[in-house]
Amino acid sequence: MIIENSIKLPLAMDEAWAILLNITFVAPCLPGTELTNIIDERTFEGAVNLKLGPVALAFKGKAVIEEVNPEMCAVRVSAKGREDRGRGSANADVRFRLSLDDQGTRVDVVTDLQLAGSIIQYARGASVIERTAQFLVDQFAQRLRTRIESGETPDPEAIKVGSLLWQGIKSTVTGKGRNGTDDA
Amino acid sequence: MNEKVFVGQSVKRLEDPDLLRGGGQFLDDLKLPGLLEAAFVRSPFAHARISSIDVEEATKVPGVVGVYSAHDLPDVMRGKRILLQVPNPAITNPITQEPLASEEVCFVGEAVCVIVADTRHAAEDAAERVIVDWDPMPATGHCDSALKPKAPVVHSGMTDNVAGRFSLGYGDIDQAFRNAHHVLRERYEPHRGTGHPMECRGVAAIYDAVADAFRIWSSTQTPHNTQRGVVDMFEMPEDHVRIITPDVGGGFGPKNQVYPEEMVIPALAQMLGRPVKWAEDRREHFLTTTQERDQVWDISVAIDDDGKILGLKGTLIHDAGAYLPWGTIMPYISATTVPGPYRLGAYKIDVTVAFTNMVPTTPLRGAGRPQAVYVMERICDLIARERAIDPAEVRRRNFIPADAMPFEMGLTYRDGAPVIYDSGDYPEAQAKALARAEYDSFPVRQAKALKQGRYIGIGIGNYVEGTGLGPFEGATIRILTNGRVTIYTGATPAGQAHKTTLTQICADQLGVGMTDVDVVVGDTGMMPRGAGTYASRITVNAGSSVRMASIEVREKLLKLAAAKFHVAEDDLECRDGAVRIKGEQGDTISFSDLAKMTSGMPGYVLPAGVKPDLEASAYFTPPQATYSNGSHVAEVEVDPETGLVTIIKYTVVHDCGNVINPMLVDGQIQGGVAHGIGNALLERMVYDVDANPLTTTFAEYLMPTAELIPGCDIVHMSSPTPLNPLGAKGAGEGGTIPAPAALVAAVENALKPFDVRITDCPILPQRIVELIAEAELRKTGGN
Amino acid sequence: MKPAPFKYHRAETLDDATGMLAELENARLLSGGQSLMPMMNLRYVAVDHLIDINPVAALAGISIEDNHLRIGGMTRQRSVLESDRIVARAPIIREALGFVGHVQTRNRGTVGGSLAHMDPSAELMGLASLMDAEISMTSRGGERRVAITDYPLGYMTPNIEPDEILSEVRFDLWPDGHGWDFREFAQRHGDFAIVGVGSLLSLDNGGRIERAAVTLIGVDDGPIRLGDVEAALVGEPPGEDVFQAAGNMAAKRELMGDALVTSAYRQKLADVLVRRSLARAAERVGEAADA
Amino acid sequence: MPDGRHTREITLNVNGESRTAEVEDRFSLADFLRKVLGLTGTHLGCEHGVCGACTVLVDGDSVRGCLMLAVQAEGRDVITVEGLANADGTLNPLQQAFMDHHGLQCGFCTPGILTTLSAYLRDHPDADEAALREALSGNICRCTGYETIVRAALSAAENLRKGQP
Repeated sequence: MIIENSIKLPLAMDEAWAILLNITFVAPCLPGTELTNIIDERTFEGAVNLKLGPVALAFKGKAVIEEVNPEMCAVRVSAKGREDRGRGSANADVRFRLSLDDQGTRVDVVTDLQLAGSIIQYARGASVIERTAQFLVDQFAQRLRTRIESGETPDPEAIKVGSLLWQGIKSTVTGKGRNGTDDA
Repeated sequence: MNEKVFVGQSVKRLEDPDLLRGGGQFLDDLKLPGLLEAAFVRSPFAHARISSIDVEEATKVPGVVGVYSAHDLPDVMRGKRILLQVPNPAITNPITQEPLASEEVCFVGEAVCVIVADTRHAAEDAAERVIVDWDPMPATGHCDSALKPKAPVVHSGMTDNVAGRFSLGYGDIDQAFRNAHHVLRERYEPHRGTGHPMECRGVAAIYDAVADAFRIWSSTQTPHNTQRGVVDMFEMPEDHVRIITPDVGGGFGPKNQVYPEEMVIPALAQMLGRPVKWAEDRREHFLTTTQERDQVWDISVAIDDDGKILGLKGTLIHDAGAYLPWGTIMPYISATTVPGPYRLGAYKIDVTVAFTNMVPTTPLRGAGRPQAVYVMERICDLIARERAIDPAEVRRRNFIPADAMPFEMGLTYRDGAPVIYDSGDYPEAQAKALARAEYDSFPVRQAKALKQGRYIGIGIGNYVEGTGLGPFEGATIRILTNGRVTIYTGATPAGQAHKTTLTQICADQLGVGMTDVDVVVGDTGMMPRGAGTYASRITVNAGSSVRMASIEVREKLLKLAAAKFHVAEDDLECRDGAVRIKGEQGDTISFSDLAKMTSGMPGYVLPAGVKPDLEASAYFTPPQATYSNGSHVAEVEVDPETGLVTIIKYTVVHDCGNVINPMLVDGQIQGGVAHGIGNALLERMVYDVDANPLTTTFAEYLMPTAELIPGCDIVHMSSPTPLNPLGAKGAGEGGTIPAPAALVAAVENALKPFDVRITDCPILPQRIVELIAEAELRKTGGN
Repeated sequence: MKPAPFKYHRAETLDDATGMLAELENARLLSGGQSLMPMMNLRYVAVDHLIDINPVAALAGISIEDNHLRIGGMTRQRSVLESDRIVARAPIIREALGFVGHVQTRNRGTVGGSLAHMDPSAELMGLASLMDAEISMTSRGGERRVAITDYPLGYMTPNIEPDEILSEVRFDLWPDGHGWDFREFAQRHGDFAIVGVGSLLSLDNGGRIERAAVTLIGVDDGPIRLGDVEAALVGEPPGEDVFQAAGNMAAKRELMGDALVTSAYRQKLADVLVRRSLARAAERVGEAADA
Repeated sequence: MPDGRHTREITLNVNGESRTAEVEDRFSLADFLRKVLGLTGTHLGCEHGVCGACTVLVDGDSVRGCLMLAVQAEGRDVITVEGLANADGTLNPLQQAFMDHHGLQCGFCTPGILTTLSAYLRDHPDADEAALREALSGNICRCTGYETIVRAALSAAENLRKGQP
């Protein structure tokens, strides 16, 4: 299942880039999500709790920042989760791509979600799962935006990855990157 | 003295009194002291590697005795797969399942771990807490895409998804197509359906450490197959593995497989030294019990102007599912069934059996024949439409005439013997069915209905079915010292009333009453050699064996009595459990005394040449299958606005040779047609593109219910077969086989005003509405 | 398919029930069990506490005053179906409840249970929408009324707080002599409706449609009241073309699709069923109630 | 099984006999009858409220034993297939009609159908074929194709109407 979404952030590219890589700031924007453990700068453990009507699902799993591609201003995160009561497994491949746009930075989010297990083996419920997944990603975008617009800024200390990777790409993002501001 | 008292009569069933009181003894009813119950952890992925299994939390659940994965099982099972049931040179990749998947799972539901606890509830609690780290891999969800170049491989390590290939046919196919006045081509797609007996599967086992022997109960149709599988897996002598079949709540085919649970549950009983039972639940049945019907046919037919079929050729892709427990028998049956009752000038079919990441497919009531008959009958209807000939007439012009019997088709049947139709009058069967269904006056009915805005249609389904397959089903008849007669047989009933039928045959030969006979079925300990119940073979095989063995026992009784009374055997008769000198006041000696005489009791002398015990065994071995046939006519009404199909009338003409119990045969036909109606209009197992099953409850997989199934109007024909002493043929699947063909034809005929073409099955309401919309688009010159 | 463990509590009175609901964590009410138990057996739903409100006599009962029908949450579907008082004033209810599951389902299934479960195909939700129902919740803190339009919040997610019990549903009754029809499309009797329609009609003395109510079930999270169709019907004489137009209008809405049924097919069914339902309702205007 | 699992002792009437036993809160009435009381005539075919094989009578109403908890049957009158036969052990008219009309084959669904029909025919003594088929739509049979079941039910109804024992 492919879910596409885009977020318009009132930020310059490099600011947006820093935020995106700050998992502790970004993760809670996904409804029902809680970051439980930071293993290293690329690997995080978390829990996602959500309800499909009377069915309460509690996923626990791991997310890994697989690729950080400064030239393309793209990040790929893979997440793998198991539902607490063994009712399902979720494997997601989430790609973020930043691009400049008139009000600031546009973040295109493409989520490839592969679900398995008893929760999806119910044809009547199929449309609900798709709608819920779409709803969650939409909510994520909306909450991220409101969180930023409310002036909250990520705590760089909270996560080392932001600083490490961010340094490396600072020049390309703010400079005349291929899709830099001059050809907006 | 073998005039028919019971054979041929609708004798009431011996099985009923117990079942009607709730006294049946089904697998899950078994009360074994100290019993533990098992539940399995099953793969949520259609294809994945097993990275790790963490059972720590699971072991802490109250009531749990143990949690086991593949490497915990006895060493003798390590790395072994279940014995392939039906080896065949056409199989390129004969892969079967492991008892528990060790490294890779290839369909959703494949078991990787088993939990044993004091209740099923506790075992399921623990199953939730087993954490398996899956590494999901791409999966293949349909047999058509499985053969495409870049299709994901079903089993890692294999280079493609081909499970087997073969071709078969007869006559000069190229010449047939050269001479053709017309060539028609169509693609047909029957979809997956399942058996769904009301009782799911189940296994229980006790291991006797002293004797190093298993007693295993299984809800199966073939205990001897299970025995062979267990013997091979545990490397034990056969007489140390006893499979006992309790009452079985329906089988319909899938219960004749050897399943992983039939390996794992005995292993657990051995490891724990306590009885263990696993009762499959309906969810597990949807995920793990074998299914059938998914095929893709691409067929061309060469005909002359009169619609005579000169030749028929094409390809068949058969969905094998993830493994091959039953080899490639089913596509073979499909391929050999296509010609059916018709004389095709030439026939050629190339078959590819494809693996998919779905539950394995094995024979399900009809075993590949419903699809073959669907294709052949659809081709007849295609000819009828293209050449504007009445569908019944197209069939009449192609029937094998009655005087051509026995008719050698030029193919080899699944048992290696040539396909030779032994007896049957196919044109007459159709003629009787059409008359009974008032086919000729139907156009008038149809026109009248159309005026009222109602769309009714009529469809024909003819079939020929190879039944009574060997190699044998033996029977041992023994008269015990209490005078009661006991039949021991490998037959394993699941509702067909074998005990009643076999008793009718035996009682007639020995002159006893129906309640004087006990029948022991489905127990490898009591009947060491057996094949089992499938392919409508029991009456032919076990029935003939019972008749032969009963005659042998009768002759022994007469010989003993003759020696005792110093009379000729011809002056004696068996009646009411005794041997009497014919005529009034003749001396009699009871079976019981004769049994004592030969049981080794002191005080008797055995006449010369008479072996001890009043017992005889017989193994009737049929030279080839015997061919039942029939003709179904369905009349339906279709609501073109919603797509709902209602059956107005269903007519069946059925020929299965001599009938032992007409009531039971009618029961098989009516029940078979209901199953066929399910396959035609209701039942579809749906998977998504990643091979995840989506219809896993009875809310979405629609089983036929009482208000949808009409009472069939059944007309009997009887073409006895010379191939067995009873002159009988099989009847268990005939009801199901042509039903989809007849019903789909009737739906298409009802929608004639819309010129709709139906090429898949089942045909569901949504699809009917789509087809009508497409047809109207075609008519108004749309794209 | 055995349910996950839970502790069973029996509530003898309404106060028992609301008390337990307030105190127990991850608790759920058990009434008829015809929708909840299958989901618990399939382990889709797991709770720590199950509060059985079957013994609460106060929650069961049918009463009719002026133009309201009140049914207690624990009232069995069968007794509603068989109630002659109800069929006299609202015959559509008997016709609709005939589609609810099977004999065994209706012997145990309750009105409150069905409404609280909120399956998209629930006939009782259709009736509640059609008859402008008001649903009462009771908690330890008191009572709260919710109009049916504010009741569905999402897929199987009603506007009920965790500590509330659906204690009663109140239907607005139509004047005697109104036309009614309830039908649904499914292949077998008792199946979940793929699409269901409820229609109520009354005519003025000129024979024109004076008032109309039309509701679809099975097409969205909750029932959909076709306000636009109703408005278009008012003032029109009952007739094939008027009902045809109503069907076409109903079919223009965005309806749910799932793995087996496309939204296009639901639209087609809505078109056909609305037309047929209105025609049948029109025929029944003025007929005796139990025709 | 003390180890923290919620159980309670219940007393109820089963086939006219008072029974008392301890059962886990979560056991269905069907599991209780089968596994605790050993009355295995009631069968489980789907456990999600469709097949009807688990149907028993509770205070005279036909009810799915898989969707009702055992503890909910406390103090009630439960009739299972084992309780249908006549006092002298002979088959009652409905059971006899099933034997006479070949109304069963494998017998797995039969207990649920007999209990459903027992209640239905009591409440609708002159039900016609269409009404009977609708009443049976909550009981799935894979073997018979329903025709013989309907014939048996109609014949039993007739006998009951004539007051035959």
